[in-house]
Amino acid sequence: MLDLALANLLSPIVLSFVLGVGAALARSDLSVPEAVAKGISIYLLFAIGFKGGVSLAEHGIDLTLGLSLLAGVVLSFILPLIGFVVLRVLSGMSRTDAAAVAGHYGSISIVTFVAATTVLVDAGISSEGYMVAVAAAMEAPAILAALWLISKGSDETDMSADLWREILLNGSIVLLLGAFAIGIATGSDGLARIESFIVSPFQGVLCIFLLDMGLIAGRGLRQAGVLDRGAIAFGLLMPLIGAAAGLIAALVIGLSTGGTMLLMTLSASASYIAVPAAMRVAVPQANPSIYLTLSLAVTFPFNLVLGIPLYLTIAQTLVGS
Amino acid sequence: MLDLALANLLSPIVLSFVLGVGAALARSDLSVPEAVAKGISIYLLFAIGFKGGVSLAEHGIDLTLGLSLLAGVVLSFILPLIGFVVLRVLSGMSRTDAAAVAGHYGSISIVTFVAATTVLVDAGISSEGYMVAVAAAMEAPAILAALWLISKGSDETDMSADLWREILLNGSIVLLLGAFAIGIATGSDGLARIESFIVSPFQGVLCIFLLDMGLIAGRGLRQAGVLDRGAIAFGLLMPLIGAAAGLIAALVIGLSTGGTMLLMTLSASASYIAVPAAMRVAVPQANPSIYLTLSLAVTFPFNLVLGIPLYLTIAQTLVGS
Amino acid sequence: MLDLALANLLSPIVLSFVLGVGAALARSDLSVPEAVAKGISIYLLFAIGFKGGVSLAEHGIDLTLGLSLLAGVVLSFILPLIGFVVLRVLSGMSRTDAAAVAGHYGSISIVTFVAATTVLVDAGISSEGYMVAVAAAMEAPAILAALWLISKGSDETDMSADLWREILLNGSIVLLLGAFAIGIATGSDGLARIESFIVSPFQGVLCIFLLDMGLIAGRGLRQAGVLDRGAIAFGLLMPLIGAAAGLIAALVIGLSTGGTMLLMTLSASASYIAVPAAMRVAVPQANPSIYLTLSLAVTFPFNLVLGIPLYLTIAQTLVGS
Amino acid sequence: MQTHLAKRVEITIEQVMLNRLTDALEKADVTGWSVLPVQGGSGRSGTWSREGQVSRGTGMVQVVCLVRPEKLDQLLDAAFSVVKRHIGVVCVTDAQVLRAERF
Amino acid sequence: MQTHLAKRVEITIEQVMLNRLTDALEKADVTGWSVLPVQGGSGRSGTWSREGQVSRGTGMVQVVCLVRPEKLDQLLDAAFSVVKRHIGVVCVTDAQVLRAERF
Amino acid sequence: MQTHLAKRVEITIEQVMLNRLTDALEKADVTGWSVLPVQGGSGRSGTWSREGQVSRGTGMVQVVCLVRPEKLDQLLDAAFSVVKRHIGVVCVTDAQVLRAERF
Ligand SMILES: Nc1ncnc2c1ncn2[C@@H]1O[C@H](COP(=O)(O)O)[C@@H](O)[C@H]1O
Ligand SMILES: Nc1ncnc2c1ncn2[C@@H]1O[C@H](COP(=O)(O)O)[C@@H](O)[C@H]1O
Ligand SMILES: Nc1ncnc2c1ncn2[C@@H]1O[C@H](COP(=O)(O)O)[C@@H](O)[C@H]1O
Ligand code: NA
Ligand code: NA
Ligand code: NA
Repeated sequence: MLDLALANLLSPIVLSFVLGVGAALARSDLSVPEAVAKGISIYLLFAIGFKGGVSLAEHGIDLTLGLSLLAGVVLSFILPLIGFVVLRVLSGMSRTDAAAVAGHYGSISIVTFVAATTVLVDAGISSEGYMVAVAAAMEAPAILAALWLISKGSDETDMSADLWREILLNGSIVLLLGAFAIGIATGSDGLARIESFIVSPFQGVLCIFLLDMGLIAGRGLRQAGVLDRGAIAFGLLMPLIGAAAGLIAALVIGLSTGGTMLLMTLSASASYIAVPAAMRVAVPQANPSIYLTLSLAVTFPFNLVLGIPLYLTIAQTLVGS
Repeated sequence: MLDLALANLLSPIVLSFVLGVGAALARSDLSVPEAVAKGISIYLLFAIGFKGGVSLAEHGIDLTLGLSLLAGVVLSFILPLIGFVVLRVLSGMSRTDAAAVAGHYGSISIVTFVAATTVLVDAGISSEGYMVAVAAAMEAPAILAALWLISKGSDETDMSADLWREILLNGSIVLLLGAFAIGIATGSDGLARIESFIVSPFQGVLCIFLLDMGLIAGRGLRQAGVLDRGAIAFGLLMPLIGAAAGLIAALVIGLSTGGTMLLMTLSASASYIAVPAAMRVAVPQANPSIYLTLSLAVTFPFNLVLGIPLYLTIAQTLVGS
Repeated sequence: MLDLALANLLSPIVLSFVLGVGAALARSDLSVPEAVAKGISIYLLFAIGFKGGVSLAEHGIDLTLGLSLLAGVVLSFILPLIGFVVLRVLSGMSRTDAAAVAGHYGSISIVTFVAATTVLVDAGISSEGYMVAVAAAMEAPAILAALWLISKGSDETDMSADLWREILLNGSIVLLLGAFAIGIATGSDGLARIESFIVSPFQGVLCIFLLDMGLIAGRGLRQAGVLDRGAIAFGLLMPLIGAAAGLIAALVIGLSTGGTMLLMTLSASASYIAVPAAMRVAVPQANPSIYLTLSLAVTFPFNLVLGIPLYLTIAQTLVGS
Repeated sequence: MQTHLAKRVEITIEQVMLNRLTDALEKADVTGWSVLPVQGGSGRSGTWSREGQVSRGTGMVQVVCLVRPEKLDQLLDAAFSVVKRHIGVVCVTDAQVLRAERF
Repeated sequence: MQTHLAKRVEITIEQVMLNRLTDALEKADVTGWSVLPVQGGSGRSGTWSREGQVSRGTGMVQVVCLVRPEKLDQLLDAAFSVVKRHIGVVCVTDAQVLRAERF
Repeated sequence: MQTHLAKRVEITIEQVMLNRLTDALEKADVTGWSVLPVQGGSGRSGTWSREGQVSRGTGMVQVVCLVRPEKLDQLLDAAFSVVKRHIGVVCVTDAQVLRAERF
């Protein structure tokens, strides 16, 4: 475990993130243009979706596919409820803010997922290709749970058919699932054609993306004053709770070592794209600084640096390597 | 032919386009930033021009080079005249709109050309490297023809030396021909140095670009109400007329199978960059929704999905494979 | 030498630059979006820094590392003083403008450095990995020298702790040194993981960047009216003076052939990012057209096309090849 | 040159709310507007900049509408219904326009 | 702080016409302006957005000119000669500026 | 709809000076502003465009501040202290705003 954590810490990916955090904390003017960051995230979503689809096409549909999707949906809905209770105990946040934050922890962070798959690839551990679809399935239920929590308090939320369409047809989800479908349809023939675009340079591109994430997280840390101690504790504890829940689900379903580690990572990670946008529309009175800072400047670094090697070690211990 | 069409349909490139169309029709917020799309098109133009130049440098200048350029210019000028007549018969469009639309079909779509070269590469069929120069030569004459058609009606057009400079020194043409010249100058030595940038990842980059084209075409389709039935019929018929004209020219000149297919594709494709910009300046009273929708949401998908395999089959049948 | 100059002239990199200059002079609307150019420069800085770090990790720390850094700092401070005197003799520029221009020539152009390393790689000549750190060390002292020159005249300058922080934590420097540190930390293992991102496509990406630099230089040339003859002469002479100073320092320190050529190139090149930004803040009364045009439209092309092969030849002659 | 009285309304609003705003404008019979990107700003909820955005989607935009003076109230009601519970600033200035038939 | 009367003219026009507009402004002796990007909009010819642009070159821009009141007519004539047959909106507001010698 | 008198101040300034300007605004107790990108322009120091920028960092931005009329002088003093020795244009217009408590 220690070896793994150290190896992870010394990977170019994690160090690029650290560089970004450092530059932002030192108030360097280093920045990645918005369009470039969006372009890179399109690349990452396309690549990860496609590779997941190809892997599904090659290994065939597993009996566990349906179960995994179901587990993802259930985890995504239940984790915010747990998170909400934990947060109300630990922190002095308002009910609305707490519900909005909790929603983020049911949903997932796709970069954390991508970083985890990279660690698996480096370690030569295979995983279920359809985990990409599970990731996509975990975006929306968490938002539902958060809105339900908020509407139970007297606060008004602004739900509408429009908003649901926006959530479900969110660009990231559509691209991830679309590329997944293309991967299934074209299989390894398709992969061969675009391999030198989506496979070979993947880790390098991820470095630049994580540099940018580091810059953003670092800027967030400079504003960490919005978080009380309880909130920060939550940001470090909740991923472990999520990972534990994911682990149980994975053991019940009988996922492979890689799949187990990925489901743990998904459950442990917190959204910073789909959920914040939905919260801005539906619950404008919730303070975005709180949920963005917590998700991006606390939980994301924790998962990237410590969580991922930890989840892998646990999965290897309990499922076998 | 059916096999080829199916293989083409299941290529990552075409499926990425389909994904874009679907996302746009479903009103997902998936979008490629303008700067990224422009960056990718710079990459594609540079790569395709460069490779064309290297291929010319390797295979030497063909006797048919001059003839092909001439054929390109003539086709580009004549196709709008044919198109204009067809359009006036099929559709209720105003004279000005019809002339503006017709102009687009004399000019070419470089992405269609790029997609066609990719199909050739996958099929292991070589082609004349200078077809890239023919593509560049086919941009401007069509604009001339359209403006001539419009000025023959009493409508005023706004022509000036400035506009001609803009058309001829259009960024896409300059980059394509410039990269072509660089390819000729540096030959296969030059290619070796930048091969892993312009050759290996090419198809993958093209996927992202076609995703974006799909998004744009899909948004166009949502506004397809501007097109009457006759116009849509024109958008599907005109590429066939163009391809036939290109085929005759290719047979007369004696191009290779690959070259024949490419000249057919060029003739069949409709511009959506150079000509629209020129039309906005010179003929602002022509409705851009009509010509853009027709070129991008009707003819481009037709060529990409059905046209290209069709043209290849015909070329193989008539020239030999 | 002639051979080398010719080979250099016919490299895709130099020709891409020439294409950009030509397109701009012909007033084509070809342009690289700002975000894409910034994205590429992030890529180049990351790649060059990382590779420098890995090379240091592999070859170990040289006794000459400290001396080289010191030489860089001293050169960066002294060259503006020399440049200022030369400029006052050659040109009719105001004292303030002359000092601002001189400052640029103490600092360095990272693209010129990158182009030089590419020539070395192509020629199979190795160099000290830490030259990247020397490049970073040469940014700031030149600014100090320029401001000192200006403050000696009665003109007011606007110095503050803020400005110094901005200069030293300039995004380019932070990224270059950060990537350098990551390269040292991860060594050749790290390189292996991201090699197909930062090594193989490097020269191709550089072509696109130089295309953009050419466009900018060409636009600058169109405004070259701001420069008197003496200023232009300075723009061609000063790199030679700088290279000579760099050469002496390199011989004293005992750098390798590659390192000598790189230190010459660094000394010969003129900044066009860090120094102009600092000058705008601290000396707004100095005319930016003068220093930008001189640095980018005169000295940069000179170094790229003639300087680099010249410096290599000299280094090979004096140090051995 | 002949000009006509008009009102220039400038609404600064979160990008995620843009479609809702333009839908409301359309319902209020306002058919002309331009959207300008905003790259940063400051207000009661703190300072932000597009490049420092955690979630890149939550930047702001500025919607500029030129309308005839008699349509102003309609426009403001529509805009306010969207801006009310959300971050946003509305600013009206007197203006003159060419070609009044367009507004 | 001492301010001076001026006119603020805002011209929204297609990107392809920008050079023609600024040439006309220069001929009319208007030497100062700023160009702002427009990322979308709506008007009589429908709704558009830069990211949904079929031809990415045909977006719009906003040209803002501050001029002395006595130069306004000259400016409007110049702008109108370009905008006339093209898509575009011109809006004038009264303004105050610092440093009048610049306009 | 109830509106309130305000001043709209538009400051066009070099990007490198933006932080210094917003610091000065904050010191002058101005807490709300929006920053818009400027993609090109022309003035006494010539014509420039963002894509043709030699040093991409030296473009310009437009800072728009809405303030209560009584705060105007404070704001202009702050802005002028930064703009004084630097390239930049300041323009003030009368405006009406919704929700006066924000300014
Ligand atoms: N007084 C103002 N003038 C101009 N823009 C403002 C002003 N107040 C707020 N804004 C803009 O509206 C955004 C949100 O404001 P707020 O809701 O006060 O945080 C800010 O980030 C600015 O972009
Ligand atoms: N009333 C208006 N207010 C602000 N911008 C407008 C207005 N009308 C038109 N525009 C802008 O001008 C473009 C073209 O307008 P139109 O010629 O009416 O289609 C629109 O897409 C908007 O960007
Ligand atoms: N009269 C004006 N109206 C609008 N913007 C201006 C004006 N004068 C200058 N600017 C802007 O301020 C920049 C610098 O102006 P200057 O200091 O006069 O060169 C120009 O490039 C424009 O972007
Ligand atoms: Na989660
Ligand atoms: Na054609
Ligand atoms: Na130097």
